[in-house]
Amino acid sequence: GLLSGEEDTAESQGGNGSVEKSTITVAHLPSIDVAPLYIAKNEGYFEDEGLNVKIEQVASGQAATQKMIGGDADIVQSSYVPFLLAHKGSGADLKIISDAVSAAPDTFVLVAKKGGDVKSIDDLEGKKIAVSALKTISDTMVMSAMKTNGLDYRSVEFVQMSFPDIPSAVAKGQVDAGLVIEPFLTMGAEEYGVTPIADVATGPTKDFPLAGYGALADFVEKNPKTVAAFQRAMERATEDAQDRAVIEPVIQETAGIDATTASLVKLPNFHASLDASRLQRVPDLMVEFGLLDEKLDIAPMIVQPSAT
Amino acid sequence: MKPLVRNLVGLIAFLGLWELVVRLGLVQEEDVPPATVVLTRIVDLLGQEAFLRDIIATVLAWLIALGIAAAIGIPLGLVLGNFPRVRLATRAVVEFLRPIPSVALIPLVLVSIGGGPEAKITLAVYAALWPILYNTIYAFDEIDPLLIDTARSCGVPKAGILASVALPHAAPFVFTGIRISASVGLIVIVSTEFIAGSNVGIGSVILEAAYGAGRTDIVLAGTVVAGLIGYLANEGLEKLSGKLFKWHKATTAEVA
Amino acid sequence: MATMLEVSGLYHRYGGGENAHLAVNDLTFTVETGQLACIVGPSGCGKSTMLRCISGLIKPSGGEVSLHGDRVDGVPKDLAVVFQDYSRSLFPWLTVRQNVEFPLRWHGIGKDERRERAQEALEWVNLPNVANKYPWQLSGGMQQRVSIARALARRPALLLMDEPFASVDAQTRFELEDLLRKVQSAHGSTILLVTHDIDESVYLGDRVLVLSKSPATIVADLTVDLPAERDQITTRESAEFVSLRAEVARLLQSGAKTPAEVGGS
Amino acid sequence: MATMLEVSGLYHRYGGGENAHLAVNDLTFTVETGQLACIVGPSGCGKSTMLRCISGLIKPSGGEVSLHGDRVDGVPKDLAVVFQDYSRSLFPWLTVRQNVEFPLRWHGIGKDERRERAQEALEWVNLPNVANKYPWQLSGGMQQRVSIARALARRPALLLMDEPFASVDAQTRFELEDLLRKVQSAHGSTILLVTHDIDESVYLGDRVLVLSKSPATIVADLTVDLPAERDQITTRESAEFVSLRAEVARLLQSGAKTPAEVGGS
Amino acid sequence: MSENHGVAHDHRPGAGAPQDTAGGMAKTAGVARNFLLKWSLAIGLVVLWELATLAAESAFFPRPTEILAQAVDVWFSGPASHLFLADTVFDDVLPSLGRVFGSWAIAVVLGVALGTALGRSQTAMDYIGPLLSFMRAVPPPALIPVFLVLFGIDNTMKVVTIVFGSIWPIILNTVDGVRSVNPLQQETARAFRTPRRYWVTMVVLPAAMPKIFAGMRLSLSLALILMVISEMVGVTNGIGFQLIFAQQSYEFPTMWTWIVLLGVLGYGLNALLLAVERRVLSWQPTRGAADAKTTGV
Ligand SMILES: Nc1ncnc2c1ncn2[C@@H]1O[C@H](COP(=O)(O)OP(=O)(O)OP(=O)(O)O)[C@@H](O)[C@H]1O
Ligand SMILES: Nc1ncnc2c1ncn2[C@@H]1O[C@H](COP(=O)(O)OP(=O)(O)OP(=O)(O)O)[C@@H](O)[C@H]1O
Ligand SMILES: O=C([O-])O
Ligand SMILES: [Mg+2]
Ligand SMILES: [Mg+2]
Repeated sequence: GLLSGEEDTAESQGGNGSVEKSTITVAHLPSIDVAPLYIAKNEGYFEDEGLNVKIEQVASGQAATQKMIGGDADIVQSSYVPFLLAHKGSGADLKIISDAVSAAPDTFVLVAKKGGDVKSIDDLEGKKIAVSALKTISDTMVMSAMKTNGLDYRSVEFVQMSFPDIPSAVAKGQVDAGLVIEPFLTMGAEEYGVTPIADVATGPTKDFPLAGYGALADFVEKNPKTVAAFQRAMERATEDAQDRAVIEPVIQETAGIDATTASLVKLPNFHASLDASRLQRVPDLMVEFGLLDEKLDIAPMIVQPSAT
Repeated sequence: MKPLVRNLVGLIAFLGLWELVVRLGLVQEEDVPPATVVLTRIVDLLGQEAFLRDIIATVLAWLIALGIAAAIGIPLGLVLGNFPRVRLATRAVVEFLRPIPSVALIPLVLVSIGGGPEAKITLAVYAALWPILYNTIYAFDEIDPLLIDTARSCGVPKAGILASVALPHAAPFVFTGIRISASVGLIVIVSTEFIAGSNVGIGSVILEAAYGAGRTDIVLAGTVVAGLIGYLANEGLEKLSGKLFKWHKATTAEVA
Repeated sequence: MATMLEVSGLYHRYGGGENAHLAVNDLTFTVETGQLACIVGPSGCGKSTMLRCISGLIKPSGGEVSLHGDRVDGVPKDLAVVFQDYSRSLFPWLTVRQNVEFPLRWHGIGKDERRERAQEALEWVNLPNVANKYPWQLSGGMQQRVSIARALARRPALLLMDEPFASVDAQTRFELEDLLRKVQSAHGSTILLVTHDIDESVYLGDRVLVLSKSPATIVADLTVDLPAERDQITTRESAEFVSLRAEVARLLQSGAKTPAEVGGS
Repeated sequence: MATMLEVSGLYHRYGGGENAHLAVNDLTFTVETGQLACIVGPSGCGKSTMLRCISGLIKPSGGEVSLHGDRVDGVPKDLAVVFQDYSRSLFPWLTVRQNVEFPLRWHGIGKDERRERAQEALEWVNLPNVANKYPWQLSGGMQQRVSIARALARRPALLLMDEPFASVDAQTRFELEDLLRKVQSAHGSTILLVTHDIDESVYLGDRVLVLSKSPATIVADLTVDLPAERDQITTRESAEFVSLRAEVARLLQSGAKTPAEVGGS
Repeated sequence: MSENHGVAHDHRPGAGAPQDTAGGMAKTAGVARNFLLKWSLAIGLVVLWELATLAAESAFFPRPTEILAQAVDVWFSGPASHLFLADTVFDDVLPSLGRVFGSWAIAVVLGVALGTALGRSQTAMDYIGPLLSFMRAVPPPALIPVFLVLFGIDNTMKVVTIVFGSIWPIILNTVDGVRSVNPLQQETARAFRTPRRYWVTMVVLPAAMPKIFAGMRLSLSLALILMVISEMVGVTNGIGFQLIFAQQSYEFPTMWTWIVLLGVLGYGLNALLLAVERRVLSWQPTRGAADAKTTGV
């Protein structure tokens, strides 16, 4: 009701009865990455599959996954790193049911003050770098990029700060550099004049898988048709998302940014289909930088769409 | 000057200072939009039905939490105030639990209680309980022993003393506890919406605005609305306590 | 007459260790049912402490208090107390009427009767028109009378009064004294009354207990052989009265100088 | 003698509207420097209210109070007050000594002298050994004496006392009465003292002001023509004393029954 | 404890133990009884918790014994020269304690000063009262970006956040406290023309002190909470940082060790504050010796 904000309509038991559970809740954190999710909902792709999808915003991948473990969400969109950490650490058996985005060139970028001391990645040793959270893809990618460039990534001090705050902190010199994603990259350049110094998604982290959709193993087992339906709808939407003209109005709406910014932001690569060998890069990188203490085989976590 | 005029002068001075600091460029407009921009945004938002729903969801959760906190805190405070042994026996547990931050409990609540409104209500009850509990206990410590003796000599049973002497004596200070709890509770509700996400609520508006597009104006608008709600609640509670506790005003020397 | 109250070897010490203060030492006396016993003694000698022990509000350090032969352990039923510090003993959040009704609330007395009894008691103490005021809106003497009314409305079997007329004017005091004797004989209450007014102790009492300087012991226990019906003018003029009051004064003086004094102050 | 205090047309009403209560009505009198004026009047007639107006603690609704010809507006310098509700006027967080020293703190009096004066005042009131106790560890009468000591330690030019001896025993009362006269003549203080004890008003006072029932007006202003040196036994036996006290009693009675009465108590 | 008074308020452990029979044996027995009274509930709950978590087997709720083992690992793995304390004690715990103490001290001083001014001056209250009750309800997490901008990411921002979040109970309770001077005490002070300085320090503040203490204790635990919140941003050390970090890494036993540490700190700091309070408020009749609780009739 008023308290929960949910529609009080009776649980619609499957539009066409072709799925086990027709009403599902998807939790995600606000970002451009979820544009296809909204396309699927807005364009009626879910409906076509007999799904009634409720979307809930959460502040972090952790919170989203925890809500799912607690039973308040069926599917979550999350960065892979916290999702894999949750798989290892929460005791819950998690599955990946759809890919979401990977890093496109110039979407995962270190910025620094224009005209400041830090001009390239080579200047970062011993510096203070702001990232959105520690032990996530952010700091890991920075470390990886530095390693690739033969720099001592251990000398860096990472401080945690939410994306919107990073450009301002960089501009004020509170930190020497910061890792930002869109739209903060574009907005940061516009509002604070911070300037990109390095794309961290290059070399070994080129086109690096960033985020996907996951569910509990239990849910996947009990609702194979629901999962398949979700996968099909996301597949369609992701295809649409390759067209900028489709995406821009969506991100204007979901991220609340203006048309100009929307037209300027660089988009990540949207994916839906799951490629185990591509995704295996994530746990491997995590092992390399100590986020995981042993190798994790991602293949058993992946739920491929059934061939129906 | 009339009190109301003074109230306004104070508020306007604050808003003016805020506006000035931004307009003079002491802080960047992108970081902190000026007061006028935020106020305009508030007016915009208040015109949107969705935002009103957010407010209602937050306020409802808050009232429920406050009610539960009071329903637990006051009786518990009376018992702990009255029975020193119970107080001693529970102190270790109470003192241990009190400083545990709700942010640390969010994951635990999400996985064990769920992510709906019950999560934020639980956390808010947890945080709002302490001021009510503490002020009740302390009010008890200050009671004139002669009043208790009077009641005892009248043959009033223990429970009767709690209800008819301890409670009225403590009531004004308990009310102050409720006022503190009200703001703490609101803070926790909005913060939980903000940190853990929620379908509706002022905190989720702030969250969306912050993470989606870094819309500082909406973030601050939401924040100010939360503050305004807290302010209104405080005024209401103060008026009410003035009405309820006339005797207290008269028997304490208020004017300097 | 049956013995109502029996105090034997009563002894009370405040605090412990170095700061211990012996307030009452080895008091022994009995009071018959329906008797009005006045207690006089120097300031600080332990009168209030004694009343507190008898009322069960504090547990004496030693000795025993019995009512009708049963040892007092806790506050006895059918008791009313007028405290010396009357103003602090009124509940500031209750009106005068509610204060007077307060002790009646706990004894299954209906609302109407409560109200009636409260009004009656307020009239007794000559405060018929202040029922709806709060105690803090009254003068000192009026507050004291409210606390007397509260005790009388209760119609207690045992009434303990600690300097109950200290703050009222002479005229009112006379009226209240006569009222007290009247109420007592009507309800058959047993009354222990502490006073500093020697005349009052003799005029009011069936007995006068004279206490020594701190710690209180009993210096004398005088029976007042005045007629039950007393009159402010004639009684006070009687030879009996005059000699008794001189006797009390003398005893007080001697008690004040008894070598038995131990603690300081 | 110079006029110390001039009260003219003093009038005070508590509250407003329907619940307004007229406590003091049109009081006019003067007190000379060094005089000790006793005030008697029925309970609730407005004596405490009058003292509060004179001390500048409340602003009267009408009329004027002047000290040495200057209109009182705020609390005058060199004033000390002994409140009727003495127990509440002591600070419970201060020891007895600290309470007595309290008013001496801001008058450039050194620590040692403060201590000395406090000790002296405590000895005056016969409480030499309780300096380190807290007020709530004392009996009622002892608390009252501490508040008297506090006022005397201040050596005020104007001393207002509201039933200061109500809670002490007869013997102590006599001693305190004599002390008060002694201290007054030593320091030349002007004293206004409210009492319910008619004998006391005559024994103590250079003047006795008799007030009517509420709202207070002046019924009589008697000069006490007893010798300055007084003695508890001989003075009280003197014909002058006996006739004066009868006069005061008569005036009080008549005042209580004056048709001027308005508000009811 | 004081059977002789229906309402006893004794805070002192051991108060009311029979003093005259206090031989060595009785004393020991008394201490033991007291210890049991103080800790049996806590110990019982920990045992229950152990059993419950044993049954639940949730990664989010590790067993207390696991937490303890983890705690030993986290804190006591240091070299003997550091009293076996691990680096984290110096790198995280001490800085956090510094932030909490410093900020709380500021909150106390500022809160009492502001509360006194507001409580005693209706004019001051009229001007800034509404503003304060507005600010009181503003959620600190939402303000952190603003504080970041205004005060940077260093300690200042954290101190401001902690002070901002924990000052309110002190202000409100002080306002209440300084208003509750009994009118006769107020008149007494006025009659002696007590100068403002003495009036505030000798009358107003002592009268308000019990309520101020209630506020200080509430504020202390809020300060700990806000330390955690403030350390979520822009730091690389601290209890809050480690707690959130462990939480993000799904290292729940570690997260719980930090939670437990906060609880222990809260308990310890409160015990300290209580000891101070007992001294400062020893004048309260209700805190005196058990049988001195009743004032003269
Ligand atoms: N709470 C207390 N703690 C310590 N000592 C106390 C306490 N109450 C009373 N006393 C001491 O006990 C003694 C007796 O006190 P009590 O009040 O019984 O005297 P009292 O006879 O009633 O005197 P008064 O006529 O002045 O009222 C006094 O010396 C007093 O100081
Ligand atoms: N704060 C107040 N509010 C309303 N009425 C009051 C207040 N204080 C006193 N009064 C009323 O004013 C009248 C005079 O009170 P006051 O205390 O001056 O009497 P008093 O002569 O000192 O009496 P007593 O001898 O009983 O002390 C009383 O009728 C009382 O009810
Ligand atoms: O728990 C709180 O965030 O107050
Ligand atoms: Mg007494
Ligand atoms: Mg009076």
